[in-house]
Amino acid sequence: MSSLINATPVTTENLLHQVALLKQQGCRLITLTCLDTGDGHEVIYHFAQKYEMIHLRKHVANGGTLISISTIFFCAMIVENEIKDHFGIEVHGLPIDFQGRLVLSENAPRAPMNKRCGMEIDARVPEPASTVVIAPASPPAKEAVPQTPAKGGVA
Amino acid sequence: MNKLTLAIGAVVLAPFIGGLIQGFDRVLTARMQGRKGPPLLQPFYDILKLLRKERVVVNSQQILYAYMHLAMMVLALFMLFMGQDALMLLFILAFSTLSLVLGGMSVRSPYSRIGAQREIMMMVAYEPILILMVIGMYLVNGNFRLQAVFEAERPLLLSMPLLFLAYLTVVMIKFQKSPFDLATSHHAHQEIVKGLTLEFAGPCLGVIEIAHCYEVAFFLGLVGLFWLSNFWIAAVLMGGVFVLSLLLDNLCARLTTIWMFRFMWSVALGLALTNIVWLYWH
Amino acid sequence: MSQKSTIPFGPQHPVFPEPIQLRLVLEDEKVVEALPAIGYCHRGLEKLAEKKDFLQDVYLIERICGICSFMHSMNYCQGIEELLGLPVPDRARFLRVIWAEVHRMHSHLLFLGLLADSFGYENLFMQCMRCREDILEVMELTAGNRILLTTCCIGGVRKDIPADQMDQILLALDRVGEQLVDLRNAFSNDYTVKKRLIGVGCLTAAQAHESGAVGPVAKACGVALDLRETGYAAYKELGFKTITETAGDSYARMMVRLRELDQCMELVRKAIQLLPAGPISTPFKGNPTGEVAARIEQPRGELLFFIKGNGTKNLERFRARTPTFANLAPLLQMLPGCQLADVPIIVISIDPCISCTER
Amino acid sequence: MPSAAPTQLWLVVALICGPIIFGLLAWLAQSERTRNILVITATCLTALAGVALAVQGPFMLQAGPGTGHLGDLLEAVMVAVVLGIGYKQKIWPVFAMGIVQAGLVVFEHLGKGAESANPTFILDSLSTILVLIISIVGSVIVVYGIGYMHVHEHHAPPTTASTGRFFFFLTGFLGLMNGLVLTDSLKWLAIFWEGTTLCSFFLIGHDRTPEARRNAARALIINVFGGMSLGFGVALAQHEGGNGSISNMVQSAALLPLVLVVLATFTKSAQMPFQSWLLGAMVAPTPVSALLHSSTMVKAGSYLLLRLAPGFVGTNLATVIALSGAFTFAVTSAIAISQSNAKKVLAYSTIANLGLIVACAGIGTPMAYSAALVILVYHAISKALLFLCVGTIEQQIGSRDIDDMSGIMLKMPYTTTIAAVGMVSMMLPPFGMLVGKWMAIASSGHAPIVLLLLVIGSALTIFFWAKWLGRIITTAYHDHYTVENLPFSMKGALSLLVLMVIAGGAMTGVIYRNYLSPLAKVTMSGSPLANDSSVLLKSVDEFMGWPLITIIVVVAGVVLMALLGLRNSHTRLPFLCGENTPSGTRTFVFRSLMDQPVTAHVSSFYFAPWFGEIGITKWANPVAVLILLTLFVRIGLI
Amino acid sequence: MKDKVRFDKSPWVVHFNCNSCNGCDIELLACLSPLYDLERFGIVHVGNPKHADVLVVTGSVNYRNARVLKNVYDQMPHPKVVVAMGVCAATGGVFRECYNVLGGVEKVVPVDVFVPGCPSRPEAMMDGILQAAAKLDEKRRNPDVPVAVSTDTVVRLPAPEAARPALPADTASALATPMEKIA
Repeated sequence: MSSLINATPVTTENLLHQVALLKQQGCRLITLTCLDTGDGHEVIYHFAQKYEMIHLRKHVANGGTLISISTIFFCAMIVENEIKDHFGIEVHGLPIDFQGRLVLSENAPRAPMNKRCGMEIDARVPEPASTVVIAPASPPAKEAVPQTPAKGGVA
Repeated sequence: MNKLTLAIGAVVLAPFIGGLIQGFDRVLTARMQGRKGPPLLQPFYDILKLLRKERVVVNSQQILYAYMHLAMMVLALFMLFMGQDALMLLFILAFSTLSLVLGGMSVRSPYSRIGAQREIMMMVAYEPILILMVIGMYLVNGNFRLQAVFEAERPLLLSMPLLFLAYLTVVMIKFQKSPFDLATSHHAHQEIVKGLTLEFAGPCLGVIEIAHCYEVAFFLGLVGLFWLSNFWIAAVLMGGVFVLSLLLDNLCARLTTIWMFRFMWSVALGLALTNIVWLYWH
Repeated sequence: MSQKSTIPFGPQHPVFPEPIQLRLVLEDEKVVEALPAIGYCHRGLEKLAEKKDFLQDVYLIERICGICSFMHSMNYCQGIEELLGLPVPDRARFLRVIWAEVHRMHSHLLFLGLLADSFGYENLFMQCMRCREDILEVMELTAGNRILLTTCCIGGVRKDIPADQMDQILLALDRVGEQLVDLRNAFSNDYTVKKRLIGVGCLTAAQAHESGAVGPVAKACGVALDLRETGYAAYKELGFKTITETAGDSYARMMVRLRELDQCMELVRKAIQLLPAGPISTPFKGNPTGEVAARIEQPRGELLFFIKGNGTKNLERFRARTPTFANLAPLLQMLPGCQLADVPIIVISIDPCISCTER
Repeated sequence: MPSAAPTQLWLVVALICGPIIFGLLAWLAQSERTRNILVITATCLTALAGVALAVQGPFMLQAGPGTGHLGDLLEAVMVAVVLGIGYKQKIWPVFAMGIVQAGLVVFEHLGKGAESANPTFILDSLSTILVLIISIVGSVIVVYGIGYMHVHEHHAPPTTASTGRFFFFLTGFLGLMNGLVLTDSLKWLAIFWEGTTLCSFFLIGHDRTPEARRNAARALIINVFGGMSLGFGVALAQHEGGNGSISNMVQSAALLPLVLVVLATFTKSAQMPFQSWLLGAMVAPTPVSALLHSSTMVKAGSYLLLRLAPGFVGTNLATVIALSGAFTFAVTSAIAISQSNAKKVLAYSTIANLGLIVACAGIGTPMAYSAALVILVYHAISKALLFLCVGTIEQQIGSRDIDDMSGIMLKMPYTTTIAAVGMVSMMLPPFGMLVGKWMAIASSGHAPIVLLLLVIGSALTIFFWAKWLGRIITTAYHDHYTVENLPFSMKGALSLLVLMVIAGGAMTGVIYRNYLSPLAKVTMSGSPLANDSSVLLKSVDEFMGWPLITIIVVVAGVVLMALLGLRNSHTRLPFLCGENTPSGTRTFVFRSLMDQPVTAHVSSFYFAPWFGEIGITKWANPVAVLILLTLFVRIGLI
Repeated sequence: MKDKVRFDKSPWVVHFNCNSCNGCDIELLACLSPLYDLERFGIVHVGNPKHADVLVVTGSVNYRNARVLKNVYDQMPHPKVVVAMGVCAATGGVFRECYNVLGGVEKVVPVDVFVPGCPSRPEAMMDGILQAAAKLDEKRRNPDVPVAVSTDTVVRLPAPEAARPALPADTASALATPMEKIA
C-alpha cells in the first residue's frame, strides 16, 4: 500500500501548531524528507494515523532555517540533525545539536545531498596541506584477485 | 624427598594436563553444539603462537603482573602437593588472581578496568566458600595441613557433601563457564570485549593462558581431594565435575555479576555453612 | 559520592556486527546516560540512487542492507510501479510474499542467534545459526544466492519458482519447524534466559507510540502495527493477523519474533498453496513521474521509501526511512537505568541494522 | 620479674615525661626552626628511650612515695579539664559525665580515706611491643608532621603559635601512651586514658572549622563516656577488694568491673557502635589521623583488652567479645567498599582490623592471641605508612578522593610506590597482616558465627584494597615520570616506614617465632582450647620456615624477570573500540559524538545501594548495641 | 622446519565492519555456525585486536570509519595479516561512487588476501582466512614488513577521486546492469 503524496502546505508560523494538532489526533511521526528544489528546500513531514499517512510540506528558502519539531516529537531530533548534515539547513531548537556531524565526518563533503554540489560537482572540502597520505604499506600480494562478482546468481 | 619429587613433577606436568583438559573442553563443547571442533591440542597451538608473537603492552607494569600471576599459581600447585597449610594455599591463590586483577587495573583502558573489578567481585563471592571448605577439612581432620587430608582414611566427600556442592560453583567461576563467565568472557565477549585480559597481548597473554592451564589442573585437583583414598573414584569424580561444568556451560546464559553475588552468598554460602555447622555438632 | 564513568561502546565491539558507538555514562555498572554516535556506516546511497538510473537502482537499493535486502527492492519496485501505474501479475505478488517471508525467517533466526550470543548462550547461538542454514539453502535454491536474492524487478519478479523447488521449500520449512520447537523451548522456558530478558529494556505502549517505534519493538508493547495488515502484495489473500505481546521488555520482543517465525512458515505454506499460475512480470515503458511514499513491513518494522520521479530515467529524490532509524529513539529511552551487562541485550533486542539506518 | 634498675627508672621517666616536656617547650618556642629542633629532639629521645628500654628486658618498678598524691592531683586536674571543656564549649553530655566522674573521685576518696597507693610500672613482653610501636612509629609520624604542618599552615587558618600547640599535643600523646602501656596501676591507667582523650580532642579540633569542632566534640563525648566506664570499673574493682593493679584485676573472678573496662576499651578502639568518633577524626591534619589510627589512641583500647584477655578467657564474656569484634570486622569492611574518601577507607579498615584484634582476644586461644599480636604490630606500621601517603597525596593533588588518584603513579611515583607497598602489605603474603588474618580465621574454627563473619569480612577487605591499589598503580601509555618534591622530613618518614614494612614482611617468621608466639603461648596457656591450638601453631611455625621464604624468593624473582622482559616490548594504544584519538599524549581519549574527543574514564565500583554507609549503619549500630547489652546479660546483671 | 611455529594452526580473527551492507558480516557469522565451523581450523573469533592475528574487514572505507580501521590494525601485535572480505572491501563495490566512500580497505591498511563475492560465500571466506594465516609465518620472519605503524600519525585520507585506483572491472556498473531483460 503506497499512497501518492497529498501534502498540506504549512508555513513557519503554523508548523508547530499543525504538528501538535496531529499529535493530539494520535498520529505518530514517521520521518522527514528534505528535497533540494533549486530555489530552496522543501521538507515533507510524514505522519501516520495507524496505517493512514498524512503529509505536511514546508518550504525553506535558501539560507532560511527550519524550526525543530522535536519539542513535540522528540524522535524528530535525529532526522532533523541528518537533514542538517545532508543539506546544510540550519535547524533551530534542536535538543542535541550534532553541528552537522551526525553521519558526516570532519573531512567529508559538506551538504552533499544538495543538487548544486552533488556528485557531478565535487563538494568535498579541500584537503589541508598537512595531509599524510596513507599509502598501502607494501604492494599487497593478491592471493585472490578481486573479481567482478557474478551478481544476481541466476544466469 | 618423595613428596618433593611428586610436587616438582606435578608442577612440570600440570600445564600439559590443564591444556589437554581445555582441549577436551573445546572439542566436547563443539560436539555438544553440533560442530566438529578444533584439534585436541589446540590450546597448545594457541599458547605456542602467543609466545612467539610480538610483545605488545600498554604500559610496562603489565608484564610483571602476568608473570606474577603465573608464578603464584605454580607456587600454589607446588604447595598443594607439598601438603602445606590449606588456608595459606588459598591466600596464595588469591595473590595469583589479584595480580592478574592489578594487571587489568594498571591500564586505564575502560573494559579492562571493568573486567578487573568484576574479577574482584567474583573473588569476593567465592573466597568465603573456599575458606569454609578448608575449615571443613580442618573440622574433619583437626588440622589445616593438607598432609592430614592425604593421610586420612575416610573420604572427605562423605563428611562434607554440601561443601562439595558449594565448591562446584567455585569451579564454575574459576573455569570461566556460563553462567559465571563475567570477567574475562572467554567464549562470549559481548559485554566487556575481553575484560580483564583485554590489554594483554602476545607472550603476556600466553603466560596468562599457561596460568589458566595450571588453574584448571589445580581446581580439578582439589576435586580429587574429596576422595583421595581411591584413585579411580577420584578420577571419576574429577571427570564428572568436568563434564558437569561443560554441560552447565552449554545450558546456561551468562548471568550478571549481581546475580552471581547473590547466588554465591546465599545458596552456595548457605550450603557450605550448613555443612560446617553439621560438622561442628559432630 | 561516586564519580561517573564514561566509556565508548563500539564502533569496534564484538557485540555489534556493525559499527555504531554508544557513549555510555555509568555509575558502578548502571547506565545513566547513553548517546549514540553514528556515521561509521554512512555511504551516501540516497545520492547515488539519484545518479543511477531508476532500473539500476533496484540492485543498488537491495544493498541498503544485506539482511532484509529483498524487502528493500520489493518496496522500491512497489513504489515505482505505483508511480508508473503498473499492474503486477498475481503470481509475481505471491512469489514476492514467499521470498519476503523466507527472508523474514532468516532475519529473525539471525536475530535469535545474535540475542543468544548477546547473553553469552553460545550453544543456542549455534543452534539458531544451524536452523537458519536451512532457510539460506532455500534462498540459494530459488534465487541462486544465499543472501542477496535480487529477484525482484519493476513490474514483477525476475525469476519463477518451479514446482519441484516449491516442494523443497516445504521440506525445508518442515525441518525448520522441527528445530523451532526446541529453540522455542530454550528461549521461552530456560531459567537463565528468562533471568536475562524479562524486565530488561521495558517500553510502554505510550512511549512506543510517542517515540515512533515500529516493528517488533512496537508490537511487543501491544501496539498492533504491521503494514502487512494493509494487504500489499498478496497479504490480503493470505489473511494476515498482527502478532502482539504486552510486556514491552526484551523477552516480549523476542517472543514476538519467535511467534512471527511460525506465522511466516504458515504464510509461505499458504502462499505456495494458493499460488496462481500466469506471467511473473509486466513489461513497461516510460519513466516514473510524481511523488510516492511506499511502505512495507520489513523484519524490523515499517520501511518507508519516498520516491520522486521527474520523468527522466534518473530519480529526482530517493529517500529511505528504515525501521532501525525509527527504533533508535526508543532504544535511547530504554538504555538509561539498565546494567552494563544488559546493554548488549537491549541493543540487540531492537534488532539493529546500522547499515539500513545510515544508508 | 626483676625490680627496676636506676637506668630503667630514668628511661621510663624519659619515655613518659620527655615528650611532654619537649612538647611544652616546642609550644613556647618562638620560631619554627627552634620548634622543629625541639620536636626532633623529643622524637629522637622517645625512640631511643623506647629501644633502650626494650633491650633491657622486663622489670617491675614501684614508684617512690608521694607519687600517689601526684596521681590524686592529676586525676582531679583531668576531671576539671573535662568539666571546663564541657562547660566552655557547651558540650553538655561531657559536662554531665564530668560531674559524674567528679562525684566518683570524691566518693572514692571519702571511702578510702587519705592513703593513695603508689603506682607500679611493669615492662613485660606485651608492653615492650607497645612501647616500641609507640616510640618508633609514633615518632616517625611526628617527624613527618614537621614537613606536613609547614605546608598545612599555608592552607589553613592556624598560626605558628597554634602549630606549636599542635606539636605539644602530638608529642604529649606519645608520652601519655607510653605511660598507659607501662603502668600496672588502674588509677594511673585511668589518668593516662583520660589524658589521651583530651589530647585527641584538641588534635581533632585543631583546624577549628565548624566540622572539626563538631567531630572533636563527638570524639570527646564518646571517649569521656569510655573513661567514665573505666572509672566505674576501677572503682568497683577496688571496692571488691582488689589492690588496684591490672594484673590483680585479671586474676580476680569479678566480671562486672571487667565488663565495664572492656566497654571502655571498645570506645577507645572505636568498635561498633562507637566507631563514629574515629571517622570524624578524619578532619584533623593527617599526622593526627595517622597517630590516632596506627600507634596510639585506638591501640590503647586493644592493648588493654589484650592485657585483660586472660581474665575472661573461656567465659561467656569472651564469646560475646569475639562476636562483637567479628561483627565490627565484617560490617566495617563492607562499608569501606562504598567509600570514595581515601581517609575514610583507611578509617574503616582500621576499625575492621581492631575488630579483628578484639575478636581474637575474645576467642582467646594462644593461636588467636598471637594473631592479635601480629595484627597489632603490622597494622601499626602499615596503617601509619598509608595515612602518611594519603596525606602527602592529598597535599599534592588537592583531593583525597580515590577516583582522583588515577595516574598519580606518574605525578608522584615515589609516594605512590610506597603507598602501593603499604596496600600490598595489608592484604597479601608474605606480609604480617595476612598472616594475622590467616591465624585469626584458623583459630575461629570452633565458633561458626564468628568464623562466618571473619570469612566474609576478609573477602570484603580484598575488594576495597584491590580496587584502590589498582587505581593508584594505573599508569598511562607513555611513562613520563616526574619525581615529586617533598620536604625532607616527609620523605624521610615515608622511607623509614616503608623500610620497616618491607623488613617486617621479610622477617615475619623471625618476629613471630621469637617474640609474638612465645608471648601468646605463655599468656593464653589457661585457654580451654590451648591444646587444639598448639597443633595449629605448629602448622604456622612450619609455614614460617621454607614456604614463607619460597614466597619471598618467588616474588623477588618475578619482579626481576619482569624488569628484564621490558626491553623487547612495544607499546600500543589501549583498546577504545577503535576510536582512539591519534595523539600519543591523550591516550585515553576517544572520539565520540561529532568527532569530539571525550576522555574515557572508569571510576571504581562502590555499590552504594548495598554497602552504603548510612544504609548499613542504620541497622548495624542497633545490632552492635544489642551485642554489647548481652555482655551484661551474660554476667547476669540484667 | 622443526622449530617453525605453526601460526596457521591458530589464527585468531578480529572482524571489523566498515561500510558493509551486512551481507558479508552475516556470512562471516555463518562461518562460525555448525555447518561451516571455523573453529575446526583453530580459528577463533576474538573481539579484540590485541589478541588477533587476522583482521577481517568487510565493506568499504568511509571518512569516519577509516580512522577506526587504522586503529584496529595498529593495535594488533605483529605478525598480522588483513583479509578484505567481499567486493566492497576490495574496491568499494556498488558504493564506490558514493560521496562518503573512499574505496577499498587498501586505502588505509595493507591487504594480504582479497576474497571476492557480493557477499562472499562462507567457503571462500574460510579459504581466505586460511590463506592469510599461511602468510603469518612468512611475515614473522620477514623483517621488511613494518612492525608497527606509528600511532601518532594523523589519519587523513586523500581525496577519493584522486586516489581511486583504476579498477580492472567496474564493479558498480557491472552490478547495475539492467536485468529485467533476462526476466
